[in-house]
Amino acid sequence: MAESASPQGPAFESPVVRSYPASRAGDLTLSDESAVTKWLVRAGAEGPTADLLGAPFGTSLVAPGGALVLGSRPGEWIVVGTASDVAAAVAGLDGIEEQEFCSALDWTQGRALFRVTGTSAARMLEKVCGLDWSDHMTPDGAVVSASVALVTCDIARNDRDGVRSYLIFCDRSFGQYLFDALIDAGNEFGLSVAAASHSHSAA
Amino acid sequence: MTMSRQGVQPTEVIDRAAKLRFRWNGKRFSGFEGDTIASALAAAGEQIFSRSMKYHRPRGILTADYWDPNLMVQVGDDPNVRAGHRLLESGMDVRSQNAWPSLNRDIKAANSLLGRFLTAGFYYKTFMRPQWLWPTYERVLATFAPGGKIDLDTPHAYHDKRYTHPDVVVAGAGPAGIEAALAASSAGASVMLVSHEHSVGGHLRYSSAAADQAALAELRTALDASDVEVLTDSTVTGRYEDNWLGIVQRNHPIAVERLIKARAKTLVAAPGLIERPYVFEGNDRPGVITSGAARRLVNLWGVKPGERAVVFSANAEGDAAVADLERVGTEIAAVIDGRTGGSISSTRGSSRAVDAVVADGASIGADLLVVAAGWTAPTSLLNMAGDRPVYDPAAARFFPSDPPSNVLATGGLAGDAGLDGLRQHGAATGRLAAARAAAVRHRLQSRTARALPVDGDEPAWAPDERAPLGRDPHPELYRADTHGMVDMSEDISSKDLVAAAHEGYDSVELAKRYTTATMGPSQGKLETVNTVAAIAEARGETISQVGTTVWRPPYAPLTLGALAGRMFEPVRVSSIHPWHEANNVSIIQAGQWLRPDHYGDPAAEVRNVRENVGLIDVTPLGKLDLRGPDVPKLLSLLYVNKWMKLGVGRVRYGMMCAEDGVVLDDGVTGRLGEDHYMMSTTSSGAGGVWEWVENWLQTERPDWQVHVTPVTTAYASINVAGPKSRELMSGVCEGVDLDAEAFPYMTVREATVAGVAGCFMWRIGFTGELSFELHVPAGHGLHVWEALMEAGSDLGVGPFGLEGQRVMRLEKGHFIVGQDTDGLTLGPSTGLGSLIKLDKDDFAGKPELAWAADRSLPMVVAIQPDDPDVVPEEAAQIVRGDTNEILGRITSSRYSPTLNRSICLGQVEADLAAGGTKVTVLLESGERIGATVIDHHAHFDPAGERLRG
Amino acid sequence: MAGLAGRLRKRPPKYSAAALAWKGLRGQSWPRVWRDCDLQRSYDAVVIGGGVHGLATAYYLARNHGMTNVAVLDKAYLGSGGSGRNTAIVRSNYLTPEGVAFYDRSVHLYEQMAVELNINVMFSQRGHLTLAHSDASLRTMHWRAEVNKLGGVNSSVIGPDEIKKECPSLDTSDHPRYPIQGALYHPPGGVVRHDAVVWGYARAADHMGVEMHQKTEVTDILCEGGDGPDGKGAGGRVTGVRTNRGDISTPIVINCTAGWASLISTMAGVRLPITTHPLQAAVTEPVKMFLPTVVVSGSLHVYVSQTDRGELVFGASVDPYANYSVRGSLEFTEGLAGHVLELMPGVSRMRILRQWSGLCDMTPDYSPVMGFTPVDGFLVDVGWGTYGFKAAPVSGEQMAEAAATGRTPKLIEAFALSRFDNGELVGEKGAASVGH
Amino acid sequence: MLLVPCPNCGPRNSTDLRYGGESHARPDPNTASPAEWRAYLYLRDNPAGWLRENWYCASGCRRWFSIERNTATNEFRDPPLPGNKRGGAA
Repeated sequence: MAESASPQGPAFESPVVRSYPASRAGDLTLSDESAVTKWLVRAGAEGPTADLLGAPFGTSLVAPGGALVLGSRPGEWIVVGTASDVAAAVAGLDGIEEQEFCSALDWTQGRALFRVTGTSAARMLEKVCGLDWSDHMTPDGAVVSASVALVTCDIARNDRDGVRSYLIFCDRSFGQYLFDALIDAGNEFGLSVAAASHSHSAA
Repeated sequence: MTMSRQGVQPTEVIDRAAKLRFRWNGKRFSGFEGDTIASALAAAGEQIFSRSMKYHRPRGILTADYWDPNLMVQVGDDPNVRAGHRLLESGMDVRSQNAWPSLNRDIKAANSLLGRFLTAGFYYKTFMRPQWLWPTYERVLATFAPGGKIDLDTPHAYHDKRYTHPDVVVAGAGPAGIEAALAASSAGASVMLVSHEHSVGGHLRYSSAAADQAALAELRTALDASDVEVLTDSTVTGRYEDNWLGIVQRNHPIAVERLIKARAKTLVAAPGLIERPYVFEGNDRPGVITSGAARRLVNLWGVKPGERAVVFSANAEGDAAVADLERVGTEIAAVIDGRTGGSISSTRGSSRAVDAVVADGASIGADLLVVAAGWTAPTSLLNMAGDRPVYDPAAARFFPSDPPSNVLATGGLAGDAGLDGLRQHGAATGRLAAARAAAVRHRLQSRTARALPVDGDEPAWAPDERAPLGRDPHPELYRADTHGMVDMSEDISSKDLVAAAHEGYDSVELAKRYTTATMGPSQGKLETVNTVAAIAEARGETISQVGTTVWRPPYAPLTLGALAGRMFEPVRVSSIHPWHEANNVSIIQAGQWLRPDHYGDPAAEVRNVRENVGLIDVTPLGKLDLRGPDVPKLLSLLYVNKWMKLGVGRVRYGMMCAEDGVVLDDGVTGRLGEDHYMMSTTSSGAGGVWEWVENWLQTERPDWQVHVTPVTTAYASINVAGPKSRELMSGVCEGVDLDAEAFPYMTVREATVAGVAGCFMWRIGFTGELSFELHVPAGHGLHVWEALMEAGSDLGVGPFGLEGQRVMRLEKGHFIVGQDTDGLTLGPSTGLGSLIKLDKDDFAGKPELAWAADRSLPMVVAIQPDDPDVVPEEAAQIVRGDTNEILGRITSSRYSPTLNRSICLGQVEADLAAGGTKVTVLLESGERIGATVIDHHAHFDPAGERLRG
Repeated sequence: MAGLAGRLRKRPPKYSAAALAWKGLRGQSWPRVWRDCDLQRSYDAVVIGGGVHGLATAYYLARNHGMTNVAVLDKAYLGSGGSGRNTAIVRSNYLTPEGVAFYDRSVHLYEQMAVELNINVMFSQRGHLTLAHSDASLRTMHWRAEVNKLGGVNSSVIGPDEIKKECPSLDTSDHPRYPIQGALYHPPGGVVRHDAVVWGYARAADHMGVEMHQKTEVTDILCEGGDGPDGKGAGGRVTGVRTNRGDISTPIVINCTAGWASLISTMAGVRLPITTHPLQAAVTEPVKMFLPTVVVSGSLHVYVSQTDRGELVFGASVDPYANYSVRGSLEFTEGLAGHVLELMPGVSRMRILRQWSGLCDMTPDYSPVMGFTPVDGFLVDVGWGTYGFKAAPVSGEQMAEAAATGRTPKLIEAFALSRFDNGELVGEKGAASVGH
Repeated sequence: MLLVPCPNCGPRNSTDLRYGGESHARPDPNTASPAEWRAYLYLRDNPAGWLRENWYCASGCRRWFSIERNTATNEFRDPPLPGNKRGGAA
């Protein structure tokens, strides 16, 4: 029952509407990746869908085709990537509907997505989120939901070339607020705003 | 007492090359980098730092550290600064507090003559009559309020917070604390070491003994080489559930004060000991100081505390103070040994003289009296962990009894030993803390889905095999044979406490409350044990029998700014928000949402909708995407009405009630596809309804096949309303026949609008006009809004805001949950009782709604004032004639630009609900006006012809 | 009134400035404020809970109904519970007519208390501001003001300019996240020295022969004839109480506890509509007076006043989960500070000195449970949520009348336990704001 | 800050969850007497000790679960059971 991919037509408008001085890329960078295609898949925590997607709750993996699959909740997955990568990753679902109750919806428009990258990324998150970001509790690939600056977010650790990096999803309407809150938290570490990387799967 | 700066001391922490200028009560002073405010003033010969609270007695240095109750000063707009701790900064404007007109001549000092009348609690016994005079009395009493002044214009400087999850937090950086941190770290634990002082080392910092200095150097080197995170000028202020710790960092580079919230797997409490004052007549006279104060003044800041000293010593620290004083040339007039029965009865003398009168009445001339009478164990963190420390008379202090096993005590708090003994105990404690932290970490990882997998079983909980510290015998020295001050900051004497106990306030808590002893800024750090001792004495009991009071957080005070930190206040906006901001919008805050209230003239916006066409951004409207074969069952369970037969493309209004029958929320739900529905909720109810739905699905109907996804902000929602709305839509809309027959009221279609595919279009509206509610993929909301504005320019399209919508919905008589209903409004009271289908097998609140049918309930009704120009306030009461008997109230009211009259919704008692009933409305002005209940909720177009259009 | 004469005592010296001076000059000390008594085997009534409610009930039993053979039992010391842990705010600007009438009587009794009890309870009627930050809360303020006026209570809605006049430290600009749009102003509202109320009632009750027994814990309530085990429960009657100091026989037991209300009532087989949550409070270091009124913000869940000692005393809403531990939490002080600074940015350098918490018995309709129960002779004065202190005098007066006459006084009819059987809850639930 | 052991997420700060109150079965709405139904709505055991209660992992897995907690000491009895019964009126 997968819907058509995100609507064609006019350009996508990001929830982050303010412009930021294009400063030199510091050690810590924040980028707005909201335009990326994001799908939400639901099914049993175990079963054909879980087998198809892999990535049990709390973990992530790169699907064949390159989309990033996040086990965001028991029986719930977020699939991120280019429209075609995501389509490829969820294509198999159509066959599964007969075997178990599952659903998939295009959530691209509903969720803002930011990426923060840098060796001090964890120290920055420590200022806005109460989770333990150490390597043993939140290793590369870990997926977790938590309150960030009082907004509930889905967060995936997705290191880039061995450097700490986190994907942060929140409700679109909070996007501008959260982006600014992250910038404030990052100032201490020389955060700079970078252009969208358009690279959303694991390195 | 004459204090003065001496030659360079090997242990000093001041940089004599760096001179700092500052002001003290307007006069110019200078000190050195590394001085505290107090040490700089002492070095300059100042002896009076404050006036006491009640008697305004002159007060000087007592302990020369953070806890000194006599060293509270104002620094700029910062009140109650601890001058014994705060480092001197260039240009500081330091002022004394609680003195008038000046520190040296204080008029209220006359109170000391009235001391015998101003006994503790005296104010409970007087000022009762005449009653009308009490406010005056109160104002006078209030002028005795101690403390500094706040400047109401003080800006909220930058504060922020940090969470951290170290394996081990060590509170206190004396030798035992440092060793614990080092040992835990080398055992592989992540460690945070928190030093209350400006540098680590604890009492070693102000010991001139070569061995102590060597050990200090060694420990500091080891720390620098370790992975331990060291925080100085920071305090663990509280220990809460599951070792959640509050740590205040006072020297953070970017924050005035940073609050660190640490989830420690184990906590090591190593705060050391606090020296206790001795109670005797005149013990609060400037020039009477603790042995610790003497040693800090000499060794840290090179200050000679006095010319000629009497030292009362009951322990090694007192003896060490004698040596330190002699080294800087203070003449030792006498050493009175508390271990062999020596005692101090009182002090005499005026201004700078502090003659000590000993037990036999002899008076020894001096200008300094140094007292080493014993220790208070600051067991605060243990108390907060649920421990009840026990008193040991042989050692004359309290010791931990049975703290939880993730809280370990070491150092002076745990017992006595030589330096090596303390260090060994500290190291053993650190190893134990690390071992237990490893077990906790294993458990956390094994139970947390995202964590690195751990192999093997959870390590056993390491047993406590530390060799316990000893307990040095110490005489129980609390009060001499005279009465003196117990609580310096509150001016409470031992005499006050004894009197309170005799009066019946003889439990520690009662005495504390009655006398206010230990309630002051040092929160009992210096006073608690002396207070307990005085009560025990009055009751003829031992300290153990009386017990102690509970130490409450915080261990050291912290600013509201630090606690507030960055004040996160999330706000939500729709993707159309930039357009509103660019078009003269007046914003209203609705929960977290920023919404257009109006664009200058709400009445004109209403008329435009009624005559032409208007657009309103209703994005905050709650939207839940519901998928699965069992959605109809879910809807039937949560709404009071029926849902099993809703056809694809159809939309239905529904009302939700809670299990107690009270109206919870309402909205329309449409069927988009075979197994695909969209539920809309009120904006404020969106979050609650989602949780409500999940709750039923997960706990009551887990077998049902329904997937719920909140898509409120996945769509920008625009209501296009007005007689010309169809004409407007036809210009921008592809793929759907807008004709009234093809697309009738209460149906939904998918369409491409302004080139944006995947839009949902509902034939519904709150305004009562022909309207199309568009749900546009949010990433294209602004584009569609602007396209509609452009396409409708020749139709007179304009935006309208919440206010205009409120007026129009009131014209139509639509109630708003939470405004026209309240926390007790049952379903039938809304006037939609016919919606409630009691023949359904089950739905939320069914029994209450069934029983409600037989009850006479208040009803929501439409009301029109007889005078069309009078708009009763929302909340105006409906009363019985000229009486004050309340029969209902106005819940919504506006002046209708459409009907040119005032219109209302209200709640009235059942017997007033019939159309045509005359009621009396009491306006806020006190005027009573007539009004009439009308027989339909809708003031306008009751037949609903316009919206069906 | 068995043995009453034997235990009545000669009236001790009155408190007054003259007496203070006299004793000061003579160096005399004051007698015990209440006696230590042996626990008798039997009383005409036993009050459980030595807080303001229990002591006021005992006081009025003796004063208004001549019942002096009464014991007040407390498992710790007098005033050790909510009486000494609350923020001592008194007001009568409630939402419902029954609430207004009830609390108005309480304010009236507080106004007379100092003279009646001959102890200065320092009732400071400095005015009470309930701030509104949204249309919805402003509407509720208007609603309350109208009901208050009809009940004869001085209460009105004022705008930002008047608010600034009453309380200059408030930020009435439109800048903050929660701009102050208006306030319910209640001039008679204020603060009382809570401990003095405890001691005043205890002393006055003691003078009339009532016995205060501290460190006396009730371990069971003895019943007969009830439908439950051991004769407890509906249809039964009370015969006495069991304590850590022995059994007492009595026909009347009044449960005046807070925090332990459910546990005590369970001893009689009576189930209550109560969940117990801690309510936290905090106090700052003293500064010179700057806050003339009591300030409450419902939306921000904070209330604050400045004591005559110069401290700011804060409270908030109850902890989110049911709990019998009173240790306090860090998140409470964090939220509190943030909200206070929203209202008064100027106090960011004031320091929190101490935090504590007390137990609150929350009911579904934010109203107490008072009067008779299905167990004959077992009365309750419970479910006081966060507003028990301000109700103490009137509760004592009304509960005493109920116990002495066996009839429910008009003023507390609305608060009967039976309302939860017939689903007729009290409308205070309509006011979505913290109950201070 | 209390640590609440979520069956899916592991221990989480209590502020990440919503408290759902005492767990108890919902009476049959078609046969329940007023007394039974209102006991379900309003009456609570409210013990000072072990209590089975509901939590909603609002910031985490968004699952309701039921677990025993000692209301006097705040200890939890692991492991919590997912789902189970609801906690009365909204």
